[in-house]
Amino acid sequence: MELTINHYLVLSAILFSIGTAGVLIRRTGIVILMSIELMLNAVNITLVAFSRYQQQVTGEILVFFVMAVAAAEAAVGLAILVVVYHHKKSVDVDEINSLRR
Amino acid sequence: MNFSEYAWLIVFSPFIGFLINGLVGRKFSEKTIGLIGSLASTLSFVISVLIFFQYSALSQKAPIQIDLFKWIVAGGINVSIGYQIDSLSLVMVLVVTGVGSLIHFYSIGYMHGEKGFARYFAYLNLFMFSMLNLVLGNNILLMFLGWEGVGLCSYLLIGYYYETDYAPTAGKKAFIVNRIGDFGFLIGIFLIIQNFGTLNFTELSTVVAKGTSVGNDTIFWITLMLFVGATGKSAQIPLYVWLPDAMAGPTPVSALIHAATMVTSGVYMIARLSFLYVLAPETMAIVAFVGGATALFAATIGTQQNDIKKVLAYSTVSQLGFMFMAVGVGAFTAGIFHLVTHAFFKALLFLGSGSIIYALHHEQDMRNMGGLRKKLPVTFFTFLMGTLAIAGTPFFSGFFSKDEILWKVFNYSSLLFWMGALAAMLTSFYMFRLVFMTFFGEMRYHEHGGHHVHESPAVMTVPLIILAVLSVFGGFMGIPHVLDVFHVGNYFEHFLSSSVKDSLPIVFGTKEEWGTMSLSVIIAIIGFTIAYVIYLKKKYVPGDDSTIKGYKKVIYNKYYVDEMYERTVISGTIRISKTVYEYFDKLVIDGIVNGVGKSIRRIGEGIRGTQTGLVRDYMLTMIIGVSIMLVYVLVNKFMMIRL
Amino acid sequence: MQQVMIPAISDSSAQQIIKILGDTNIFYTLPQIIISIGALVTMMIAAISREERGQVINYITSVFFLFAGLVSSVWLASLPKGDAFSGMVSSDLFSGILNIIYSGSALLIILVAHSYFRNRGRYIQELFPLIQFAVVGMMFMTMANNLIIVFLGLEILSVSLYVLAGIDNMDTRSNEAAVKYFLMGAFSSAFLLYGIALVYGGTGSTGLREIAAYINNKSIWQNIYIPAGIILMLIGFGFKVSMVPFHMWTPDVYQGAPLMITAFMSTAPKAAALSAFAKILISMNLEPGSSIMLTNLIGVLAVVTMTVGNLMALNQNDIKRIMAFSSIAHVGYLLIAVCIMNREALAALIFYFCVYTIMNIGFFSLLSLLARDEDRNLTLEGIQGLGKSRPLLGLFLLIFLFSLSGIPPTAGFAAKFFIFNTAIENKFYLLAILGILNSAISAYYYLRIILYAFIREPESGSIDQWSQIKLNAACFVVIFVTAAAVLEIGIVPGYIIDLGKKAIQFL
Amino acid sequence: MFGDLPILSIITFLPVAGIVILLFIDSKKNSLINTVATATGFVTFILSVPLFFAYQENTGGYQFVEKYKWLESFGISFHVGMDGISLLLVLLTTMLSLIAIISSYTAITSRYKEYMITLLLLQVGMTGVFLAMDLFLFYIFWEIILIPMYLLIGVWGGKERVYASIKFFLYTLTGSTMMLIAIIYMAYMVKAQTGTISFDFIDIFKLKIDPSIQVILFLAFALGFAIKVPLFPFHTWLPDAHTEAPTAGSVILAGVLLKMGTYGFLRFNIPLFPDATVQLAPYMMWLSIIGIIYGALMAMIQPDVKKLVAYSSVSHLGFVMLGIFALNEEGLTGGILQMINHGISTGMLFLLVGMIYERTHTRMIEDYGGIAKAVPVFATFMMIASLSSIGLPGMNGFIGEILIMTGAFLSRPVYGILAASGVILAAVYMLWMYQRVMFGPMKHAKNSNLKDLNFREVAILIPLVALIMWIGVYPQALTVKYQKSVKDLMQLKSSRISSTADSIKN
Repeated sequence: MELTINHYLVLSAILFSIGTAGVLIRRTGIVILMSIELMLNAVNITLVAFSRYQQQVTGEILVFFVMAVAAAEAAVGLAILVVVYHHKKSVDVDEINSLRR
Repeated sequence: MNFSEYAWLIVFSPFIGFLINGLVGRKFSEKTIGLIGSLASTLSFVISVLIFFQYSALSQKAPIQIDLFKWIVAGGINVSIGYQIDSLSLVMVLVVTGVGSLIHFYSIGYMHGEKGFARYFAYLNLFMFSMLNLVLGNNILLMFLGWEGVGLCSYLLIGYYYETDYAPTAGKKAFIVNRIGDFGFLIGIFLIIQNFGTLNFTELSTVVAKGTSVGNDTIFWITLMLFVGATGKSAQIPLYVWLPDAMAGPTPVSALIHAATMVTSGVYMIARLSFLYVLAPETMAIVAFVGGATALFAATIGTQQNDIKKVLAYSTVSQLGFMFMAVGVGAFTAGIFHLVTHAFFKALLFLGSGSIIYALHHEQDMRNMGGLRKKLPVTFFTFLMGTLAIAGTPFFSGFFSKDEILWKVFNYSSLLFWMGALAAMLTSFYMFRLVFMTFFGEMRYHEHGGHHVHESPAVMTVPLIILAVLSVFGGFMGIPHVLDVFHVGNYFEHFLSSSVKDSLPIVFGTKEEWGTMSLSVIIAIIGFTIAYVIYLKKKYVPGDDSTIKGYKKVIYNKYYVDEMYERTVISGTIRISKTVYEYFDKLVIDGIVNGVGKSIRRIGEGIRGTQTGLVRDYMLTMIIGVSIMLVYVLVNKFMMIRL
Repeated sequence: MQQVMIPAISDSSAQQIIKILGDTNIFYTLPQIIISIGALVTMMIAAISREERGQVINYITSVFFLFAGLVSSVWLASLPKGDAFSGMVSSDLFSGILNIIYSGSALLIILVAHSYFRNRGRYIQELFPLIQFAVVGMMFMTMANNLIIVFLGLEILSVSLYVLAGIDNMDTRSNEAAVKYFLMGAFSSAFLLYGIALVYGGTGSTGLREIAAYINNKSIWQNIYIPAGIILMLIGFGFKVSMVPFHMWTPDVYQGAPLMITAFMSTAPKAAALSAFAKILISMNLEPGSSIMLTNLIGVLAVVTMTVGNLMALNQNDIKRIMAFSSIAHVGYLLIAVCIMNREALAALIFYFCVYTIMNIGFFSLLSLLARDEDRNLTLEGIQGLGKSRPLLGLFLLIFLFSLSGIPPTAGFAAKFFIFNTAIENKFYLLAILGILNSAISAYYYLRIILYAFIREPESGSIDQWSQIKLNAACFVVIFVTAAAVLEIGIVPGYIIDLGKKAIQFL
Repeated sequence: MFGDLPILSIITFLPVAGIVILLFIDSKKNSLINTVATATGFVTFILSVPLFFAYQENTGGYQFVEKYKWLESFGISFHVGMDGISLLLVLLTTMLSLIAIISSYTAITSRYKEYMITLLLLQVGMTGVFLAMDLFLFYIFWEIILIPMYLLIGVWGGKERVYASIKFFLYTLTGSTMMLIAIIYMAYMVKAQTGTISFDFIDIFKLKIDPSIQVILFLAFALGFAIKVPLFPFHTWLPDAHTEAPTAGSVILAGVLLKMGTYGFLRFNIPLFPDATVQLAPYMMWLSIIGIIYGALMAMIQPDVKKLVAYSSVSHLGFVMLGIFALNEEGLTGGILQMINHGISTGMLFLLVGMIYERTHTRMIEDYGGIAKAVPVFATFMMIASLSSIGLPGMNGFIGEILIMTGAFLSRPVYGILAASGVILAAVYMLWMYQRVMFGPMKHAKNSNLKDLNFREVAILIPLVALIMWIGVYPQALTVKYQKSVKDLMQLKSSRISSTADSIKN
């Protein structure tokens, strides 16, 4: 069986879905952050696949940017979670609900 | 000098009096106020007398028109403030200003010491102004202005003693009942505008005389609706209920407004529009029978009243019934003639009763009177003249006019004649009952605190005497031709003929005329005799209200008509309004308005619940949104493929 | 690769500058560069001095750089269209006007934020570089001609905003806002990215012009990637502008973040995201069939967004929260313009951005004077008696609130009028009717604020809290200028509208 | 007379000058504020009076027209003009505004400066509404009025002011939203038919609109106007607003604001949508008649004097609407005149109620009774106002009502008959109220010390009484001013009827 573009796309879609499911299911802020990283990387697979398929580098360039952005996001996100941990001694997102209604 | 050029002064002289007394009257002394008021009215009288002499000398008695300025102009309405002088309006003006001036003078004495003396005279002058507009106006709208204006003055004057409970209530009742009548009058006006396109009396009569294409049905409705207005103003069934209550006003007011002038304006109106009424025989029949029924009905109530003014009030209603009977059968002249004589004797009777009330310090219950003959000789004598006149004693004024009505009615319908005759008998009865209870027998009034009963001052007795003279001799201007031994002719009918002509065909001859005349005399004597037996011979005095029983109680309570109106129309309307207000206005209409607002807010409150504060819920919502949108795209895609 | 456009600049001074700079790329991104330098400088200052003196210096520096950025944006806007970085970004009147909005709003916010954060008792100087970075990000988003740049700009903006939301790290509410915003923001950027990837896959390019050329030749229904990609991008942008159903973070974050940060978040970033999305749609020049699909979708979203926003605001008590829902509702009106998807509508959109930014910043600046106790007193009961005790502030409050509810003669009315006008011109009657009805509903909660400020008397004894307020000069100037602008634009909106219409010609 | 002087703009915006001056006055200097506000009102009034004489009734049409460029790209201009109808309404506005200002000297105790600013702002809006000849401009002025009126009720109102003010604001705002849509729609219709967009009344007037679309547009306009009038069943905001508003607010509300609704029908609905007007007139008339009778019945049972007068306004405005939609010369003439009449009489009634309220702080009928003895001058004025309100001949109300009822009757007898029944009911509720308040024995001892009207109060009532009498006796003075406008409307209607008849034939 030859690997076509569709295989990559389906794989990335599955990964994306897993990431989404992780975001929805997990309660710990850190794990949610990791799931989001998974989603971004799933997209990266798509980008690379398309890039190869179209014989271009545009997609791959974008992937580099995405990786950089993901790193920045992770840094900021972890910092925020640390601050929250300072106050609450917990990063359980279900406990962060003082603002509502 | 052509006096008719000054006709506007007849109308505006009282108005000037009203302005002076109304605006600055409070600062004047009673004498000044009274003189201003009375002279304003007298000036009108003098001018109208001058015009009368000039006018009656004319061989060709065409109506004189005095147009002042355009009043309302829009589309089919084009009316001016303008006055019309012809024989009919002149007769009315003379009665109004003549009797009115006498009553003004009388009031100076009667109202002496009352609070609001200036207010009283201002209202009285305003009334004169309105009444003169009513009778002189050359179009129906101006007549309506006077019509409502006199209603207003009546309201104000009935409620003159505003610190009491009953007087303002009676005034309000008068105004509202009149308005109900005016409702009909208005519709009559609309119909005239719609069908004739003019409201001017002369133009209208010209149009009608030329032969109009307007259908009989329409004319029937026009005349009937106008008559509805007349039933209100002239206190006919079913709208008579306000007049007895109107006695709450000062007695001169009752004399002027509720006996001599205002209440007769319905009769005047029909006479004025006689050219229309003759085209609607059905309406005429209704008018005649309503008049007959009122005459009889009110007379029965009059027999059981103990309040001296109430007796006179029902008597007025009854006499007005006679007038309507007359105009209804087409004897317009007879109706107006009775109007004039009635103005004399009824004004006299009211002023006389006023004199009694004045002497007895506002005692009006006849059960507490009696034997006043000696104490109040002038009042007694003049009152007796008035009573003889109204009872139809031969050669007194009431005899001529009432007899003429009965004779004319006999030519129209014998049933109506018998109704009239019976009413005449009752009239004689209750009037003599009144005289006997008041002036004869023992004195039942308890003098107290140094107040002695004594005759009224000259300013009051002189008008009484003048009116007594008119009541006695006033009938001679309209002598029926069977009695016309000197062949002077029926001056009244002759004079009036230039503006109003009878439409009633005389089918019977002289023999029958004599018959009806003698019958009416006999009837008067029967009434007198019964009263004499009961109240003078047996010295019967009705007991307290609680002791009145049986049919007498029903009659004494005016057949409970007021109560019936109160229970059905008035409280019904209020109850319906309250119910509608509570359950429809507040609950339904406002409920919908507020409900829309409230339900929007409630929805808002409801969907606030989605904002749980939990990130996971938010993300789930996002995912659901994403899914729906992606499905939407896929559906679109498949539709594209199908296409 | 797209051919580099040679700028046809006749302005001699511009050529002078280009000569000095030696690079057109730098020239066309002048505002970004200036503000980036400002951001770096202020970051340094923040690192050196955390004392009060440092705060003032930082404040003045950032005001200076933002002002410079504003001036350069104005200048660039007046110049003809030009491309930079191989056509990755382009400068024209459209981006110029939006750049003015971004740098202008940031400038106004910083002017007020200085005194606000002083009163709040937590003055964190990183505020200044972060706001400036956010502005840079927004500018790139608008100027971008390439999806990569759009994505980068968005992320620069987002990351800055995540931190800004939690800038008061001692306040738990601020923290909560930051966490929520960050988690959901990152989540949504994944969707945006996925969308970009799919569009790239479908068209073989990330350049807007190339995509447009591809779509013009074929159809977006060529493959499923393109429509799906557009939808996913819509989600990404929709999140940023808080479009229903991606709006749920808005009230919580707006309520939690410090007041002036909320003010910033509610204005410029929305304009940036929506204008970028609109620009993408417009430059794709979508063919009719797919347009109907998008039009229907965005139309429904517009109605749902404004309705939900308005309904949820009705019963709120916290003014910041009310303003959050109000901003959602306003996005609904804006989406009407996006839905119409023609150039006239974009002009209305730009005009609405201007007006909304001005009135919102004005209102928040006013609130900043009243804020106490980490904004916790900004409730309806909390502002009772304001109108009686400080009539002038009350007057400003009235102007801003009537403008927000769209009552003439304020700018808010003119903006709404322009939107509905365009909707009716293009026969979107239902949208116009629903929009205007929503606008009537929205009057209720704005009136409620007025009601409490003016009509309800405060509890006895508490009336004097307002007499303590000291009018800070910068803050007062901001309030006064915005209020005056609200009235001025409301009465003669013509020239801004014309400017907007002109700007659209360049897209 | 005025040459090139932009007199209409001056009249409209002069109060703004007053507002600006007031802004810079210390809010504690009440007498200075009085002077400035009164002077502003007075000068505006004095400037507007010559218009009455300068307006050429023989020429008719719009006069003193001013047109300035405003929003050119939308075809919007600042276009104002005055015809006979707006002439009278502007005069009414300037007069009642002045009276409202003077009447507030002692009635308002808090935030006096802001109060006067609000009143002046209100005047700007009202004058603008009556003068605007550009539909956009009209809408702007129309909406501007909401702001000061909302504040007037809400800030200076009675106990339930919060509820009343919000209800007033939202109800009227919602009503007018559809109008905005319709206005924009027509502007683009102009673009479709002539090529350039225009909000100008003259351009829109020339439009050829399909009758079925006319109906929709008519209804869109009518909703806003009907709420303002208020036509049954859109009236429920009125009693609340009237009851809670301060005296001056009630005077302006009843005197001028309600007229904006009827004016809107006259100015826009009838000329712009003549086919729809002819088609829908019977429905409008039925609603008016229900309003007449319903308003009167509701007024009858109100225990609160202000509410009573408010419901009487529903009844009276029903008359106005009836006259207008009778679509004949009598009805239109009467309807327009009755707008003025109602402004004068009901304005006066509210003034009087306010004056007595200032003394007793109650509006309940049962708290009075027999006070005529204590306050005879007040009682006299109250009597005049009541009589004018119930349409006594010789006073202004009669002329309007008789014309309206005639018009209605000519249109279809049943309308006239039902409307005439309202005349009876008017007498019932007014006189009953009057009697319970004024007559009878003094019910409450504390009322016996009431102070009668002072000089200032009498001074503002006298001109109203004079107008009541003058119009009653010589209505021609006013009706000639707008008879040309009425004739134009009539011509429009007859041409439409004939054209519909033609189309049916074809």
